[in-house]
Amino acid sequence: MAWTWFFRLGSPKWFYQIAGRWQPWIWGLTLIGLSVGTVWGLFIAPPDYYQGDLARIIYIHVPAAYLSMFTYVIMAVSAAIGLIWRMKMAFMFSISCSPIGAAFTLLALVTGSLWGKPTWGTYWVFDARLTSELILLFLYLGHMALYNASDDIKTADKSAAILAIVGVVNIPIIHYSVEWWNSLHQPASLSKLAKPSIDESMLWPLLIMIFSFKLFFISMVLPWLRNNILWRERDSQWVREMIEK
Amino acid sequence: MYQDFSIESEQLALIRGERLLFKQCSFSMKNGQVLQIRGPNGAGKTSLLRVLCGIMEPDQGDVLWCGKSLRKMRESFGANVLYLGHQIGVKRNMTVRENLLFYSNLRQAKPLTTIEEAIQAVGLTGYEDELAAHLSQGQTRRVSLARLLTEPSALWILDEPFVALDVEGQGWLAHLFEQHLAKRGSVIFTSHQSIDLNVKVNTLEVSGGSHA
Amino acid sequence: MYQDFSIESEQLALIRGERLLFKQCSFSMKNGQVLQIRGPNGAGKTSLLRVLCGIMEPDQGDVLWCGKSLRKMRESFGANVLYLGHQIGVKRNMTVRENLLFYSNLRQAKPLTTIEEAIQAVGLTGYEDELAAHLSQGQTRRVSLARLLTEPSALWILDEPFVALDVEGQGWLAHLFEQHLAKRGSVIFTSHQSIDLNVKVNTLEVSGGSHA
Amino acid sequence: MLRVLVGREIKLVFRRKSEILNPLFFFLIVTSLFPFGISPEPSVLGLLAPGVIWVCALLALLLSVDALYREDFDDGSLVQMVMSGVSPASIVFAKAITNWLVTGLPLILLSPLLGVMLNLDNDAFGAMVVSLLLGTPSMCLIAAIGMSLTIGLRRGGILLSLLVLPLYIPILIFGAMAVNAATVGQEFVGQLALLGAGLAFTASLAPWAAGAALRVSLSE
Amino acid sequence: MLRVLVGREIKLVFRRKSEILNPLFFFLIVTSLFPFGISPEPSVLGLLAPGVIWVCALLALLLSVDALYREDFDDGSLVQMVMSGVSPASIVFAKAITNWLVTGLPLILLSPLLGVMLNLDNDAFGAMVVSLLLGTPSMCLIAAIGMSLTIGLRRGGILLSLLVLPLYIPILIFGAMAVNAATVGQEFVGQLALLGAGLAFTASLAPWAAGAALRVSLSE
Ligand code: HEM
Ligand SMILES: Nc1ncnc2c1ncn2[C@@H]1O[C@H](COP(=O)(O)OP(=O)(O)OP(=O)(O)O)[C@@H](O)[C@H]1O
Ligand SMILES: Nc1ncnc2c1ncn2[C@@H]1O[C@H](COP(=O)(O)OP(=O)(O)OP(=O)(O)O)[C@@H](O)[C@H]1O
Ligand SMILES: [Mg+2]
Ligand SMILES: [Mg+2]
Repeated sequence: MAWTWFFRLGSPKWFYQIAGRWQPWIWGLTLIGLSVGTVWGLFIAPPDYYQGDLARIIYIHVPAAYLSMFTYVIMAVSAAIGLIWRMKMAFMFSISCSPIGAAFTLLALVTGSLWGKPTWGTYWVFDARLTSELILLFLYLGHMALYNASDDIKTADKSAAILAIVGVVNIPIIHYSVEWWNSLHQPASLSKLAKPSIDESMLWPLLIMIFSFKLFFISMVLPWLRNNILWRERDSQWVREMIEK
Repeated sequence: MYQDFSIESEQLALIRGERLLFKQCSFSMKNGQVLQIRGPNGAGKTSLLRVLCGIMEPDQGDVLWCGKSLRKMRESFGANVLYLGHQIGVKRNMTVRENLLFYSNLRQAKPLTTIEEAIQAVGLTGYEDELAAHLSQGQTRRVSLARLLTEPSALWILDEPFVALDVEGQGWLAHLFEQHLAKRGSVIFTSHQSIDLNVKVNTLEVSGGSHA
Repeated sequence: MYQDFSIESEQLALIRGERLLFKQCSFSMKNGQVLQIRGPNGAGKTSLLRVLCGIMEPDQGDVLWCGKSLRKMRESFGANVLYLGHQIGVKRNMTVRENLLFYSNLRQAKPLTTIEEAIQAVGLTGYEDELAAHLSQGQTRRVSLARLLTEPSALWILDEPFVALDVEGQGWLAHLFEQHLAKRGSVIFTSHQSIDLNVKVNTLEVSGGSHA
Repeated sequence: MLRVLVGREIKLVFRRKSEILNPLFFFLIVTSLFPFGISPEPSVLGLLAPGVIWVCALLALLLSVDALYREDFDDGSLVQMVMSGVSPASIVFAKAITNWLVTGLPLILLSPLLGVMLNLDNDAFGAMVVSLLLGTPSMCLIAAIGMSLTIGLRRGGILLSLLVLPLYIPILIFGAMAVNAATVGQEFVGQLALLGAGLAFTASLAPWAAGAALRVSLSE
Repeated sequence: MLRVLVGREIKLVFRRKSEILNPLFFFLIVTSLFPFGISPEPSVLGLLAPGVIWVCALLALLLSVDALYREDFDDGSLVQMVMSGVSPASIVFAKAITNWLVTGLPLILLSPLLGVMLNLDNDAFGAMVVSLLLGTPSMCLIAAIGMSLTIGLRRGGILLSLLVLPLYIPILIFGAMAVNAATVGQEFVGQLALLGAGLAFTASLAPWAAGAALRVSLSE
């Protein structure tokens, strides 16, 4: 019984309609979250003690960096679900993740290096965390390239899924890199749950931004996914009926 | 005398690209039968054989081997079936003998015919230690057909096995089919040539090519 | 109506590896003739065709095109001859139309048949913009055969052109041979299948395979 | 089973002796390009040596793997092997083993020579050989995954690098770090231990992933 | 004629977009391997930059050429083209042009990015781009000779590197010398002139040599 919803997720038609119904709400929430976070972060929160207003880039950089990793994990998990339960929907979801993940990885890289120029005096250093984030970008690109290189959609789904799962090893490497190598990059300041080493006045807007970025991801991924569904099911009864209407 | 087996397809459907090749394709087969799959170029014969072998997955339906889904029976299927497609897996850089030896070692089944005998049967005496790269088209196909002798399998699935063989070779292969049936073996094959077989041949027509 | 040409071979001999495939192989041919090269698998038919095309060099003798050595006549030979071997040069990553267009552009000869007509004639209507990778074995061969229509050449040299075609396709090709002859074209081909042609077919037997 | 498979691979490789020699020559020539490109100064070269040797070994290994799969895919051998009831994981594992025996190992044996050419610090030879011994097998296994994923794609050629190189980077980092540490007389057991752990990890998981990928690629 | 041939090649390459992007990624990734292997110090990197960028461009170019020939050989297209009366020299020349347009040129456009990543001296960017502009076409032409010689050999893969790399060394030396000279503020017109002369030389001779080699390879 409890599992029926799970397998209903596997129905493209059902998913398409449900996602369509939720979409506006999620977009609304995202916009609210992003604007609250931005206003709070950019105008209300105090400037950093050392870096002044420069540090406000944190409100983009850190959420983007977290999301780049989060997206990869989601992508790999749904790839695994697709392989194990042979669920088309899971594959489609997984495939829809990588362009978005790549975009956020790029955002984290760009904001990071813009931040790096004034603080470290250079746009780029070959530091462990920076490098592993760059590797993450390559993994995303590889995933997309592999998916697009295959003619047959069934094969493409499965090979991309395997690659996504294999690449997951990089995620812990990124996260722990700062501890394993002594590096230039900021050590974990939020992830220490017990006592974050960041001031509360900056913590709240940051948390809001992080949360809204996650919502942002969902609101981005749903249209991609719905597009994908329509394209792949273009020959099925329900899509035809819908188009004719 | 081969073990009993059965292969069935249940309402198979396959889409390649934009085309629905076949749907509701059902048949079943047991020991001692011959099935010829017929249809014009591009009908989907090769694709159907690949689905039957579990190489490609059907879009609908399933192939049953001895009553169970093929996906769960890979071991037993592999041990009892020999598939030869358009690409026949003869290594150019191995000699005729080495090619046959490798595949028969892989299967670990006790051959009824020694490799020397098989080479002789397919008319490659004198070429045992020749690299397959130095063989003609028809001779290369003969190497792959020699595997029918060295690797005893109940079911042969052959995609256009008569192609590239000379007249004498075609006769030999037809005769081999008959012998195989007598031992309760079965054959599924495709061919555009008309072949004289002294046994009852079931046919399955694939029409294929309609837009999905 | 094609131009006059003649192709002759003079005492050709070819050794591949250790084997003397043929020696003192002589023949000559002019407009409006059909020559079938016959012989069992491994006799040396494919090798002979490649020598006739100037792809491989004979160990003895020479091929004469319009009375002069082939090596000196590459231009005129290329413009008047179409060779289709086992590998037929159909690019998997180009569509059917692009494949035909490319070769006909290369030749710069004015085609008698448009590409659309040729595609229709070989029965690939509906596949014009399909990548050749997505075609079946027989359909791919049909693409290469369409070149017989789009690139008018006096002499066709075809290595097992009937292979992989369905029954209807074989009939079509045989008919095409007859039409070609009527236009004073010529055909050299090999085949293991028996083909009904309503014209006189000369044969050249290659026995091959003796130790050199 | 594995014995039969590895036996076949090795026989095929030895049929074409250039198969073994080529990656070695590649390693040698590319390594010796760097002094031309950068500087022939012995002191500068000594600085470069660990990184250059590691990167070139990695590339040589990466480029040698294609030959093990391509022909087997094109002539239908892979389908035949899978159809004979052999598990794809063991096919892939056999290929990785062969790849290492035929390219990885000779590369390692050759590396001291390059060390001398590039003026590598005397104390670092041991670290170089041991780090390569631990790192190259993992690389062969990872390449097997990449190859299995891309073999079905026409012209997947360089896509392999895109998939595999990111996964090689951690190995490269620890490998070169070990050698660099040795040149300056530091401890390098930690890096070697990490390489070893990586090897244990890939050896136990990569064949399965690659086997699954192979089955998918064959279904095209 | 050349237009038809180049048109076909480019169409085939664009059919698989990864074909163009892959060598670029390879260039990017391999270049970024060196900092891991050697040292992430900006000052050290700046020293390495010219050599590393040149060597990696060379490798990316070398590895991209196989795809242009392999399939055409295997599916019989090369024989068909030659039989249609096209001179082998123009086939080969068309392939070299395509290779440069599709891999060489984008590589050059990408090189400044790598210059930034590797902390190349600001004054050297011009020299780098110009030296690559003059050097890469010669490399494409030389690769065409190597490819035509080895295409008939099954698994000739890495043999290509063995034949071609020695011929690349002079180009590499002058190219990297020009960039190195620019980093230290010296004159570098001489090296560029030599690269230009090399280009004129290869452009006039390589197509013929490669064409002849191609005809031999096809007669197998
Ligand atoms: C291109 C350059 C940069 C890249 C690629 C980058 C990448 C990342 C990544 C991947 C994370 C998430 C790590 C995790 O959750 O484990 C992160 C977090 C963070 N980054 Fe960066 N970063 C860059 C530059 C910078 C700079 C210049 C600063 C500030 C001086 C900075 C400050 C931070 C902070 C404070 C965090 C939060 C740390 C935590 O709570 O774990 N980053 N960055
Ligand atoms: N790789 C592919 N991708 C997409 N479609 C394909 C692919 N291969 C084949 N097809 C399609 O499947 C159809 C059937 O192909 P198949 O090879 O099964 O035909 P066949 O019956 O064996 O024909 P033939 O008699 O020519 O061998 C073709 O018409 C083609 O449209
Ligand atoms: N690449 C090669 N190297 C050495 N010997 C070869 C090579 N190719 C073919 N041979 C030899 O030449 C002989 C004839 O080959 P060829 O392909 O011409 O035969 P064929 O008459 O076309 O046979 P088939 O009917 O099988 O196509 C073969 O028996 C083989 O021994
Ligand atoms: Mg078929
Ligand atoms: Mg032949």
